[in-house]
Amino acid sequence: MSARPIAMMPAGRRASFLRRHCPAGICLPAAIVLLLAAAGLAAPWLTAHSPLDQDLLQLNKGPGAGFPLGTDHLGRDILSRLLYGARSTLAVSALGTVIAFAAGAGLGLLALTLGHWAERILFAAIDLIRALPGTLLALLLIVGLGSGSGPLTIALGVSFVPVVAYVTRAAYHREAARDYVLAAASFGGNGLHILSRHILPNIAGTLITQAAIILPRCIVTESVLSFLGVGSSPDAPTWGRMIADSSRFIERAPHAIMAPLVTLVLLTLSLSLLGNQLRRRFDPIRQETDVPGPAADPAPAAVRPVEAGGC
Amino acid sequence: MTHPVLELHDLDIAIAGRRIVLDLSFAIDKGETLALIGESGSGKSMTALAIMGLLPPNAQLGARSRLLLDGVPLRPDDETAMRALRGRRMSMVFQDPMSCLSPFMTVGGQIAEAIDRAGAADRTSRRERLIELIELVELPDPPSIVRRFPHELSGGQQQRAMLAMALAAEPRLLIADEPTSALDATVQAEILALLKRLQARIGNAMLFITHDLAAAADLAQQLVVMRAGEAVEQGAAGAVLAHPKHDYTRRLVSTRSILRAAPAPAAVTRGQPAVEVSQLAYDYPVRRLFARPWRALDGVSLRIGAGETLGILGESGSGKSTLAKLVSGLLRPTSGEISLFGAPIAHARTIDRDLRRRCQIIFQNPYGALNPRLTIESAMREPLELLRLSGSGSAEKIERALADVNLGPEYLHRYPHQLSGGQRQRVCIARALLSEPELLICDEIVSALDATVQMQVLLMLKELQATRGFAMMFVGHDIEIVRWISDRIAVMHRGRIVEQGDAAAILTAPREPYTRKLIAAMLPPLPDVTITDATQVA
Amino acid sequence: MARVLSVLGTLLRGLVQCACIVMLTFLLCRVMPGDVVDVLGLEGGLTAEQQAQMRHDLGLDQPLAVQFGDWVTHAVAGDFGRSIRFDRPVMDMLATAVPVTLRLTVLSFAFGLTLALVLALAATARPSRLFDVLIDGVNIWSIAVPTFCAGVIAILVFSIWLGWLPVIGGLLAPVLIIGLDNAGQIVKQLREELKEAVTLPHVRTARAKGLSPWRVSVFHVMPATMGVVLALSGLVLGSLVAGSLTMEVLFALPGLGSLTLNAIHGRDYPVILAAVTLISVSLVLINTTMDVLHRLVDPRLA
Amino acid sequence: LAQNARKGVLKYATLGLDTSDPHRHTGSIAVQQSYVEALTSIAANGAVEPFLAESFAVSPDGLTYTFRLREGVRFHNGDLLTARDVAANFERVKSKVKGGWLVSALQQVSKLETPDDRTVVVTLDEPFAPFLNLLSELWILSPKSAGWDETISLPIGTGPFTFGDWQPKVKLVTPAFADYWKAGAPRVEAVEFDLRDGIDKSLALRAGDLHIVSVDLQAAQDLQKAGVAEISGLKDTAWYFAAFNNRKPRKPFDDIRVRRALMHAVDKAAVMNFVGGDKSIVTNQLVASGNIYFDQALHDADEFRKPDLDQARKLLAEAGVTPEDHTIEFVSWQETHPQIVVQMVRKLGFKVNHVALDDIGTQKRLGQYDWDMSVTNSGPRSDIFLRFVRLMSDGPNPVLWGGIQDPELDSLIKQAVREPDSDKRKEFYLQAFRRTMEKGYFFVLGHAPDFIAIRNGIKGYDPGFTWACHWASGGVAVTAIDA
Ligand SMILES: Nc1ncnc2c1ncn2[C@@H]1O[C@H](COP(=O)(O)OP(=O)(O)OP(=O)(O)O)[C@@H](O)[C@H]1O
Ligand SMILES: Nc1ncnc2c1ncn2[C@@H]1O[C@H](COP(=O)(O)OP(=O)(O)OP(=O)(O)O)[C@@H](O)[C@H]1O
Ligand SMILES: [Mg+2]
Ligand SMILES: [Mg+2]
Repeated sequence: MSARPIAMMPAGRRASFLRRHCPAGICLPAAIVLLLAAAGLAAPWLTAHSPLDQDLLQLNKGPGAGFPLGTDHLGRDILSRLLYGARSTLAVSALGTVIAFAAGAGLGLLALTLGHWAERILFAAIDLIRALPGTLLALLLIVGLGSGSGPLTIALGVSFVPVVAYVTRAAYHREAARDYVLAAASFGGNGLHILSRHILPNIAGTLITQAAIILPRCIVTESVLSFLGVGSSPDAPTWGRMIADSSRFIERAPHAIMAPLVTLVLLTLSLSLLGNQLRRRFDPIRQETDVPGPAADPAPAAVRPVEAGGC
Repeated sequence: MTHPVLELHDLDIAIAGRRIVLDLSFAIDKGETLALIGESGSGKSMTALAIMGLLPPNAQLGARSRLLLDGVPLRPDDETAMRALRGRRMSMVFQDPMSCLSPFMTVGGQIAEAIDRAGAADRTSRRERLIELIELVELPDPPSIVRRFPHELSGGQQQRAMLAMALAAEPRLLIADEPTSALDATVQAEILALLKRLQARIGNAMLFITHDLAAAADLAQQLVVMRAGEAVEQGAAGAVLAHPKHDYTRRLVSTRSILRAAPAPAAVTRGQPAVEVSQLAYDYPVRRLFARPWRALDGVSLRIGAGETLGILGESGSGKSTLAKLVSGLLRPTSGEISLFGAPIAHARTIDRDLRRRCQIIFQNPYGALNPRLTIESAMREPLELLRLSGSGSAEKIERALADVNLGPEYLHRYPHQLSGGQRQRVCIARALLSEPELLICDEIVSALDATVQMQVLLMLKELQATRGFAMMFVGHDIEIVRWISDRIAVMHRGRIVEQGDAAAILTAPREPYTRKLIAAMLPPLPDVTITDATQVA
Repeated sequence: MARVLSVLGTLLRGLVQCACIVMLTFLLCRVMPGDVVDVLGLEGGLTAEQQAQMRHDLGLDQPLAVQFGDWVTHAVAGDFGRSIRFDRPVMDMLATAVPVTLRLTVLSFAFGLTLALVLALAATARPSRLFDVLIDGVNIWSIAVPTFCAGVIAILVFSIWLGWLPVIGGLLAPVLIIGLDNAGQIVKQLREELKEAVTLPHVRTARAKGLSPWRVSVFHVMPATMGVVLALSGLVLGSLVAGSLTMEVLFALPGLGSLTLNAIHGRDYPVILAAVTLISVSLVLINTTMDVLHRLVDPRLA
Repeated sequence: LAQNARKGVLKYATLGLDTSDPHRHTGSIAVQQSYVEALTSIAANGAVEPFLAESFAVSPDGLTYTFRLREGVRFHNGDLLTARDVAANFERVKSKVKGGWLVSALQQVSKLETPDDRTVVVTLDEPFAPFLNLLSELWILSPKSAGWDETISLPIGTGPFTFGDWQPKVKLVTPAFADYWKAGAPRVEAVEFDLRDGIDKSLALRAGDLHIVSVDLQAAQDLQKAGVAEISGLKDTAWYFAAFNNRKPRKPFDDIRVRRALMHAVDKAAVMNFVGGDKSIVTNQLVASGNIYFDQALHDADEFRKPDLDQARKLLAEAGVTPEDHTIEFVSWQETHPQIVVQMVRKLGFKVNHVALDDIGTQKRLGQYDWDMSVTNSGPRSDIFLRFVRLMSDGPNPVLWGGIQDPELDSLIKQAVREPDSDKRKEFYLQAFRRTMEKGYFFVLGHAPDFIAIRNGIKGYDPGFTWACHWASGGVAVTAIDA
């Protein structure tokens, strides 16, 4: 159908090792994500300022000497807040994503493997969460559980559980209907074996793409919660908090909001590219072997490789 | 009337730089039928689409290619010009009626669209024409058919509706792209007969695409045999079939002939039967509240002796695969009993490993039966590990099994997508035979394969059965194939077994009306040709 | 008949869900620190005894189960009680808030869906780099840019610098912003879906009949994508039901979102519960409606 | 004249409105004055001025108050205001209302007499100095107001505007009252109070959607720079302070030396400058200079005027405290300036766990007394007593000050309250305040006015002493919109 598999590439073309194993589509976004994470870890060495130090004589100053990205409304160095912020922001959002996946994908897969009833019960529970819009749910949870990064992370994670669970379920059912799963079952493979050997590797691509979307959305949700007054602790240098706080000073100090916003957009873009690429990487074969499922299988010819026949 | 209706000169089609069709030339006269046959992927459909101007956007036509309709050049890449011809001068019937009819519109609506296109004057005349067309394609009860949606029609009725659409304009050229290959044998025969009658009435030229030699022989005056985009042989139908020159055509012809000579039935050993099934029923569970469960099987009883082959014959959706899954323990029946080698499994919570080893199943679709992420070796290793048969010798075992299905060790490290369909199906067979089962369940294992490849696989299977002596449950819908391979046959219809008995007896003297209809629909045999011996095919 | 029953079944399930949600919310309300008496005492007008007395009068010192039972009995009878904070019937407060959110929701949904459809259709009809970039841009925007940022910028530019729009209560800016956000959430999937839909066999059949391109797209391509469009619509509408919280706050729209937020901050339990009930019931209704619509559009599902 | 001169709708946004029953208010009071008035009001200089009472007299023993009602005052329903109406309001608050400042004041009233239609005589059990000031918040309503016996849902007052359409947390519209007693007032057709939280009032003012708004310093500066509004401030300042947990203090923050050390670390001038700019005042007292309760000598002796880290470290060493070993549980509202204090305290080496909560969250958390330090502030009040009462053991809502429980302090405040003589009273209050400083219960950082921005074109409005939008000598009744 669409792209031909690698096997069909003209034999003459030779790509360099790096090109072949790490094309720009993966390298560049991966480098950006890693760079941001590394910057967070290396923050103390990259900037002389503490993210908390205030210079009350230099409020909302634009970029200049001493403060490469300027200062915020409390005279704090934006660069160092951005760098130190990478730590907490990535940590909270990654943890939130992990929670969403642990509950949504982990529990989801467990229930799906256990069978019809477990699936029904779990998804009834998840539907409960789904019956409230995510932000509202997170808000209720944080106010209920108390503020702080713990409840924040939990609230972020929980509010994304339904999305992950539903994507996982769809992917699972798509995969579970395939004949190789049945074949494994006919050899006596138990649920765990089928899950780990056949289903998980085949839905990993879908899950990765999903994760690449949810991670930045955690960051954005955190900033929304900060904006609504229930985010992380007030001086914590998270990007979300920075965006929310400086949105009040957007006219005086546009740089203060642009810095975290641009970083966030960059991260999102990279993650989304990376997600797409990784999925494609993960699934060089999928395009070709993706048969619609046993019931509707009228045109296997369309998915058949050309070099059929002969031996 | 000097020009043929359709002329093709040096048709070249390339998609993404890959040549799909090469230098194809032919012409069809008024009232004449040309059959295009060839293996899957040989470019038959692309040729048809090129004529209609419906090639996919990334396809390119060769510079030298010339297509003429009634002597007037066609410009397939000019959408506006082509649109003017479609549905008026030429129309097309596609392979799979279910997916080619819009599920969102009533049948009447879709035919009416075509009538409008052909230029209907007013409401009443359009309505009259609609009824007329529906009667023309011999659909029952036109007023009710008009209001139905495609999914409310049977496959044959859907194909008739497609035909009605295509005939709305009484086109000069009718292209039929495998119009019957998705249909049951009974329906197939009716549709072919209908095409013949319609052509006699309207006098259209017809391009008939098929991979079924018998159908081509039945319908066409001219034959073009394609392979990998090239016409390997073309000429008058009778002549080509009687004296196939090209090796490929010969193989195609011989395949059919082999099937007609059924091998001697296997010696059925007395003793414990491999499978005994009684009063089996199965309901597919529902996902929605208040919906009634779907009864896919009802009151099925059968028995397969050791070393015996039971063929299961039935149309699509009759419950064949469900039965196969139940017998192999992949599903648990709603009621009834199944015993494998004397052990009841119908209500067992787990099936013990030894039983699993003794009974293996192979699936219809070779593309879905192998995990795309596992190499052939790891795919083959899986049953050994799961059935606790792996040991120091398992590598050799796997190699030997592959050799048994004529695949060399170089395939071990390939991924499924690097194999052809036939090769994959052979891997599946090898994998199933690794555990030396005493019962092999084959669920339409050759339906998805090319005619020539089909034969290779079938011959090989028969040979393996002869040496290993396993019993077999062979599910299929091709009567000739099932008859060829089976000792006994059970005919299924709507979840029930309507008739079962000795293979030869069932086909020569069917008792039930449904079975009789099935047999009657078989196409007349091809004219006798010199048959090369069976081994040459593989 | 079977169709009606199955719709009823979906609804019933949804209602059970709502009941559970409300119960959970009730519990969450009670673990929230502080109660309405604290709110009233905030400015320092209440001594400890006065507060205790007030709690007693409001029934806040009763066991949770009793309070919940009380609330449910009344709610079932359609009486959502009075706001403890403002001492007004909750129904009145909902009645003023709902139309605001409804207007915001309907308008921004319409805008978002239209934008997404237009973009996706255009990209399908004339595949070009520009449209792909546009679609990706909108998509990334909706993932990475919080709506309130866009809102603040819009206020600055359109209300302050250009003086075109009012800061308070104006609908245009929030509708555009939420709409764009929603479009971003669905446009990509829509595009993929359309891409696939134009290659569907029955679309090819329609073309083979020589139908005009618009007839093909409207009667053959569109219905095929309806399932996905409806599912996505349900998703987007669902997130809109609470009004876009931040937009309502930022643009001072007195809708359901602001009402809920204020009630949470003011620990106004009857209002929180009523709002959450309303929101979850509407979500269930939306989901059911989408389900029913899908069945109407696709005769195979009937 | 009055009819024709009324023009435009004044859009006003400072504080919110909690209840339609003016007697039941427990806190924010900035809206209800437009439709209900009291016997007295507080003038811009903080003095009590006659309002519905055209004059009043206090007996020398401070027990009997005689009010002479203004003539010709009409309720919004057209009834004339009579002494009986006033008495009924006193009765209602005394018997029906459970919370609020006035309740305890009115408990002291032993006798209410109405010798004639325009005279009300109130007799107290014992002297209660804040009485006249507090009466400025005892709104006089017609007993015919709907809900009089329970909760008044439609207040009928005597104010220049009538209670119109109210949407809680959204808006209140008060149309002008044609028969208002003061000639020529009101001068606008209606006042629309914007009651929404969270909106950016300064932007709305710039866009012309609001006329009079409360803003913070930064927004005030922006507005001034943009030249769209005049910035003014409430005449009574808000006071900012750092308090310690006094009810259940944790070690080592129960040690006065540690508390003082922490205060030495704080640069009060920097904090106050951030909050109030050049309008801020750095002092150590509950009131700002100019107020009669301000004590210059005490002010001059403020040892915390300048930060002194050396002194702080010395004190910590004396107390044997290594700051690095301790985490200060620090609670505040979601405001910015506490973050500044937190950062200054960190400089000593303490770790700080700063929790910034919404209003109620803070309230609740402070009430749990599981924290060490907090920075909050308290706004203008009609009487100094309302500042001191919060420091009393059984005072209302004492959590902001760490729940002080000090009988000695209580009795000093009580003596002040009972003292009719103003000089002596001042002395008692001063003693009480000194005691809080000695004990280190809390430390005042300074004062700053709450800023009010008045859009260009609004005439006749200057903020009063408290948040009230209307008082005898000023407010929305005399405000006009210039076309
Ligand atoms: N859209 C497409 N893009 C790229 N390659 C295509 C596309 N459609 C078909 N092909 C390739 O073109 C070749 C010819 O396909 P075509 O559909 O004409 O085969 P066919 O002879 O009709 O086979 P069948 O009997 O299975 O229908 C095949 O190799 C197929 O893989
Ligand atoms: N998972 C399922 N859930 C519900 N119904 C199903 C399911 N699988 C199959 N069916 C239905 O059960 C009936 C029997 O299906 P089955 O797959 O056994 O048919 P079959 O005879 O193998 O057909 P084919 O020749 O097309 O493979 C069909 O009507 C089918 O629609
Ligand atoms: Mg084809
Ligand atoms: Mg089947």
